[in-house]
Amino acid sequence: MSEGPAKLKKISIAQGLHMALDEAMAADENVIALGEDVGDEQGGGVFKITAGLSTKYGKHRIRATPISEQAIIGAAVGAAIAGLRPVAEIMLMNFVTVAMDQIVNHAAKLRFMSGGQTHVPLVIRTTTGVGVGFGGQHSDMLEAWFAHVPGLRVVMASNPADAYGLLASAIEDDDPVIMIENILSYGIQGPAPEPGYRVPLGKAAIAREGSDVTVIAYGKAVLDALAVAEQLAGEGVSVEVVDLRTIAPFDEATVLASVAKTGRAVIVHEAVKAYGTGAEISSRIHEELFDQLKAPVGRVGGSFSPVPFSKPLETAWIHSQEQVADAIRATLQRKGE
Amino acid sequence: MSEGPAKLKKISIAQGLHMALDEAMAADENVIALGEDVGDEQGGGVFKITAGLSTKYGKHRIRATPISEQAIIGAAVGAAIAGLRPVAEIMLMNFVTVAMDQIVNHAAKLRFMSGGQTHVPLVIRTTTGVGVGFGGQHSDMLEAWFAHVPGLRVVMASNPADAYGLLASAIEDDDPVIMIENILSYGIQGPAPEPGYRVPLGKAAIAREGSDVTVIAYGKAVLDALAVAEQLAGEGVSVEVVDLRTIAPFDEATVLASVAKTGRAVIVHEAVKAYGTGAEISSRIHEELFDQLKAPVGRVGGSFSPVPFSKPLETAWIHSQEQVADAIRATLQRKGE
Amino acid sequence: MSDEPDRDTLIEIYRRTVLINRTDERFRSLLMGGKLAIVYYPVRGQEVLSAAMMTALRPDDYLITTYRGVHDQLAKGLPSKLLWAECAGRVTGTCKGKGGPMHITHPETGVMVTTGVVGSGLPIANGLALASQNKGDGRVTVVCFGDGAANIGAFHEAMNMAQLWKLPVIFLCQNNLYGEHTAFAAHTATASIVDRAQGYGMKGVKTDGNDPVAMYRTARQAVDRARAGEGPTLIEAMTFRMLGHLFGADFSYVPAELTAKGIAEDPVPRFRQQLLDMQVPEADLVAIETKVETEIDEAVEFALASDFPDASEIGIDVYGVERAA
Amino acid sequence: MSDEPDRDTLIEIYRRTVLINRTDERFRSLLMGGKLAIVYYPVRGQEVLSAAMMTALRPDDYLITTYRGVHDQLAKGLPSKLLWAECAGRVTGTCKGKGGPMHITHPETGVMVTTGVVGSGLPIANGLALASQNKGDGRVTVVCFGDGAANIGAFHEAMNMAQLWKLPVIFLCQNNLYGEHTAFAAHTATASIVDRAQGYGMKGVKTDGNDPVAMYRTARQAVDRARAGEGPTLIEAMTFRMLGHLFGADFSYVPAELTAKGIAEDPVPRFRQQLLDMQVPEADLVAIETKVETEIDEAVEFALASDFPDASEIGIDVYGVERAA
Ligand SMILES: Cc1ncc(C[n+]2csc(CCOP(=O)(O)OP(=O)(O)O)c2C)c(N)n1
Ligand SMILES: Cc1ncc(C[n+]2csc(CCOP(=O)(O)OP(=O)(O)O)c2C)c(N)n1
Ligand SMILES: [Mg+2]
Ligand SMILES: [Mg+2]
Repeated sequence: MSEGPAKLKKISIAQGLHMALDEAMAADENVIALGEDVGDEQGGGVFKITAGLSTKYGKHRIRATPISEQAIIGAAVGAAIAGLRPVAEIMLMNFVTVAMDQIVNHAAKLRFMSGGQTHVPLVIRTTTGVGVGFGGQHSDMLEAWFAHVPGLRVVMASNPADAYGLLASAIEDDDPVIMIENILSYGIQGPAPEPGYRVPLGKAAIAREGSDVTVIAYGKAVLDALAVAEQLAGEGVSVEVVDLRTIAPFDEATVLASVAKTGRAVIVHEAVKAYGTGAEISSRIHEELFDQLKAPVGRVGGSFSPVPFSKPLETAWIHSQEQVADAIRATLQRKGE
Repeated sequence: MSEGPAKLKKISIAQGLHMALDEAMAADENVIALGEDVGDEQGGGVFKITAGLSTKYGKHRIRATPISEQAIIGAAVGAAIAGLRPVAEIMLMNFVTVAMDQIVNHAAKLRFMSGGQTHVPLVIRTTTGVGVGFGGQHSDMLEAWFAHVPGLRVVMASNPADAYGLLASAIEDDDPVIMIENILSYGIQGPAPEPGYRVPLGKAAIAREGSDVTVIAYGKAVLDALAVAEQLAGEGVSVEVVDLRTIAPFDEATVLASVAKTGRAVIVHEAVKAYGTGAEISSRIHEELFDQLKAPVGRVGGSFSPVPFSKPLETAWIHSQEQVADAIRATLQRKGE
Repeated sequence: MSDEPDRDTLIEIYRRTVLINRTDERFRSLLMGGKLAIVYYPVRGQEVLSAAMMTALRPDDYLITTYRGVHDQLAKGLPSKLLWAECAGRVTGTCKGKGGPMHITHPETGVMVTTGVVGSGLPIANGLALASQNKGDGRVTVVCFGDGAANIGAFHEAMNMAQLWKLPVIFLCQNNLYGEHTAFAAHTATASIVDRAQGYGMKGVKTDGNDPVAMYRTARQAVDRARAGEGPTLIEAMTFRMLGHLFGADFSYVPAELTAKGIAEDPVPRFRQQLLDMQVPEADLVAIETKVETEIDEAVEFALASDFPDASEIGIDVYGVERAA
Repeated sequence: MSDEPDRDTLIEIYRRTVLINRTDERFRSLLMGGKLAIVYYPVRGQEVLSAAMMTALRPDDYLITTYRGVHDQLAKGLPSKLLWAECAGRVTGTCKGKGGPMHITHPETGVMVTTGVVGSGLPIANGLALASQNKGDGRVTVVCFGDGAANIGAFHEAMNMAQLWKLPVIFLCQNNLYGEHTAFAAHTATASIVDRAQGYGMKGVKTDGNDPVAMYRTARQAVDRARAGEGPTLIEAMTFRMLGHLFGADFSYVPAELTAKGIAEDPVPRFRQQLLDMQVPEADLVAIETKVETEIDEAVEFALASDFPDASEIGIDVYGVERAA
């Protein structure tokens, strides 16, 4: 990470999320959290992100809900309009499918449809990820849907400091933000952020500088990109890694500047490749840098099928670091002009 | 249209849809239809597509439902697994937001998750469109969401014969198909299809042949493309128009062949441009034809905001034929190699 | 205070009833005359229940309603000028013309959300009430919806959550016997929507929404309960949608006898007669009616004379701050 | 036929109870021993209600269940080998290993859908029942779900539609007192899920799911009603989830006295004693228990000896015919 602190103390992504929520609730009594099992009477949440908070701030601010995602998001939207700053949790991302109306028709549109009279300072936290062995209905990455909806922002962190800084910024933001987490990333360790560290929404980070090719990624895929960059450095290839952090609307300035420099780009995400966020990023790069590009922008993403259960299939479904390396090499094989 | 009949008799898109449904129900007693107000006791549906059918085939086959979209799609999924061929209607496309779980987690995935033991021969008809004056919650084009979901097919017709032929093919298909209609297109007149005419799923049509640039569109946007093609012909520009008909998975062979020939492409759709289906099509073209392209692929789509109510704003929100013409000219201004 | 509306309260309810009734009438005449071209959902026949409900509220209480919401919005106090300008898509409207009739919003008078999606207002109402509960601001939230909306999932989830958290919210089901073109018995498997209240441990009351006294009493009691922290109430206010689902829409599917009965029991003239029977001088009623007509005349004139929003408004209010990139 | 289970029926219910009980036990021991590494949702404590319900069905009747569905699937007759192979992700499993424990499907034994999404099975069950109604095939559909699922929108929409159309479907709510980590009273605003039946004009029955006789009687009556075309039934079968939400999960949030009570009332030994009291020779029961253990031994061996699916399976079963392009 180019930004962020470099303290010696390390924390996990899960701890970073907990810290951000805890500090936000301490700083502003309008910050509340709601979701299934989030209270301490329920063991502090399935992934323990909210553990201890209902005891510390009260059950009126940490509200364990029934299994009613429409009511969860709807209540969060209403509370936000009335001046609270709700952090709503959808236990797993596939369950947003029962709450899309509240997110898309309401949270995203109320500011516009009211001509700016109301707005929805809402954060929706949700988690997912391929590799847990959950199978077809608990593993999807659906960020592309939200990216397509004006009025929403979508963020995803690749390290603990960013998890802390992104969630804090999302809670302070006056518009709805979808924060996607990855079950397999909760344990990832990294430097603890300085208190007050913020990751500005809409700003990408250069996770590694390079000159030959730009790899654009977010979330867990950033770690793959960094690993491959390290490996290819050995082959004499200099890879620049852009960590989007805000998936949408994405930081075009940073992405285009990097690709203008390298002339080559590969986008990596865990979501199904077809019609994924990589398509928009690829299109924008081609549209803006057509003459500078030495090769077509490459895309690496999930297979075109539901996520399979059987371990070998699940492993084959998601991108491998080899695939990322191959996509990079493919762009380098092009002569360019 | 290159394919399809050329009879003198003309019908509307609404009539084409009605004909296809009527004939399918006559031919196969397993075909049923369900949705809000679809019965004759309810006046035969808000847009009258099902008018007369409950009287003709019985209320057990044309089921007027409560306002319960999850139950509508869920019942259709279950009936499909058990051997029926349901045609479910979601009155307006924005209301799919309450039924996404049934469509995405179930209809799209059951064949795969059951290892092929069950499958879901389901058609979901829905309508929408910018220009009716419905405002932010009744006008959205959300096809990009479904295109991103393996297991689903998405189709949209630009003329009555295709409306008939696509719906008939969708009903006969063994997998879930989302058929998007446009309120403003129901009245569009065109040649009546021969009985039995079918539009194969996954096959695009060359709506107009040309040599300088390819315009890829679907639904109402095809008419804009054809009008602009006619206009530019006057300026000596030869525009080829590809009518996708199946939006996803789209007919890459036809699209790539056309662009390989013209070297230039513009994609037009009514949906919000950002992260829309045009991004995937554009990316695929760049990936496959990078060296042959004389200019970056252009995209024309809806503005990045909810659909506004006020007439002048609504009109400005959606693409104009001028914008399409300008996008085409922009690709022509490029020197290319 | 008493649950029974006193004479002044009834007169105030009548004023709101007339305002709704004449506004609805005016919308339809402008649409008929081609002076306005919008999708309009008539409220004819549902005037009294709204007027009585909102009269039982404080001005700062919250309201959430639907596409069929002109009666609720006006009864809550939303200024006619702003309503008309919004419906005409003018920049002087509540939402700068960007929302339109289906999304009328005016926080100053407590009109927080108008939704076009059936049932979606209920969960949002819980959120407004939750905010009031946490802040202790004593506000009550009323959410209006129809009989058809009681069959959608959001209704169910919202009812259970509201009771679980004892939220200060009132669920006002305006049962006008139809959901779009579908008759009540064809969409609901039970005789009354209130039959569902006990499944949530919630207080449910079925009342004649066309009777201003009964409706006010029911509303008053629900408001007092909510304000006292005793939790939500489901009110099923019986009424009749005297016109088509939307202006110009098919009405053939409604049995003639039902329409005839609806016209015979038209709540507006009935209410007027009731006041005359109470010895309210007709002159007072005429004065109210004249004042309302003037208010509407001015509002329509203001609206139609106003400018349309500039196209640049498309890029405004999407986010609070300009989006990155 | 009579609603009371005769001796042979009770013995058959016991056989299925033991099969479920030992299978659950075996899953946990293999997970504990690291021989299997999957997400597993224990059914310990809920054996009897499933065994009794499914014994009241015809083999060709339909079942829809959830992630916590091993008891329902086995009781419905799904072969142990196929279940184990699927849960181990092997190509010999019901779904070639592509679905896994959360998506067990086996139409041959009527196991039509296993869903991982809370509440989503209910609307789909209506569709199966609708197909039976239109075809007149006399099948009955049973859909299993939990107490927590009764608070999600899909439950509400499905209940109303099922009663409206008098569908041959049985809604079996397995009330095990917890939804994941949340206790019943913390997620539901009423004392019983059956309180909701009347809101749909539906027959609702609350029964002790851990009592084989009571459960069978309730199931039998619901099945007969459905088969006779008299419509759906909501059954609330009371039970207790004796273990964590999933294998290895936190259980600390469950009060000790509740756990103690659950163990004291463990339905499986109780049922065994009941049969002995009926003078069923213990040897018969031991024979059943031994046969079950052998069946499981063979199934586990078969599963673990089977191959994993080939990676090419990712591209198969996405569509029935290869997708265009
Ligand atoms: C989720 C959803 N489904 C369908 C519609 C289309 N629709 C608009 S109004 C309406 C009827 C609503 O009936 P009811 O709830 O009784 O309210 P009323 O119109 O009678 O006031 C329907 C089906 C919608 N707006 N939202
Ligand atoms: C729509 C949805 N929300 C949340 C979840 C996560 N989840 C899985 S099981 C469960 C608890 C369900 O409780 P209950 O319905 O009582 O069934 P039980 O697990 O007790 O058998 C939850 C919340 C889910 N699978 N689907
Ligand atoms: Mg109604
Ligand atoms: Mg439970």
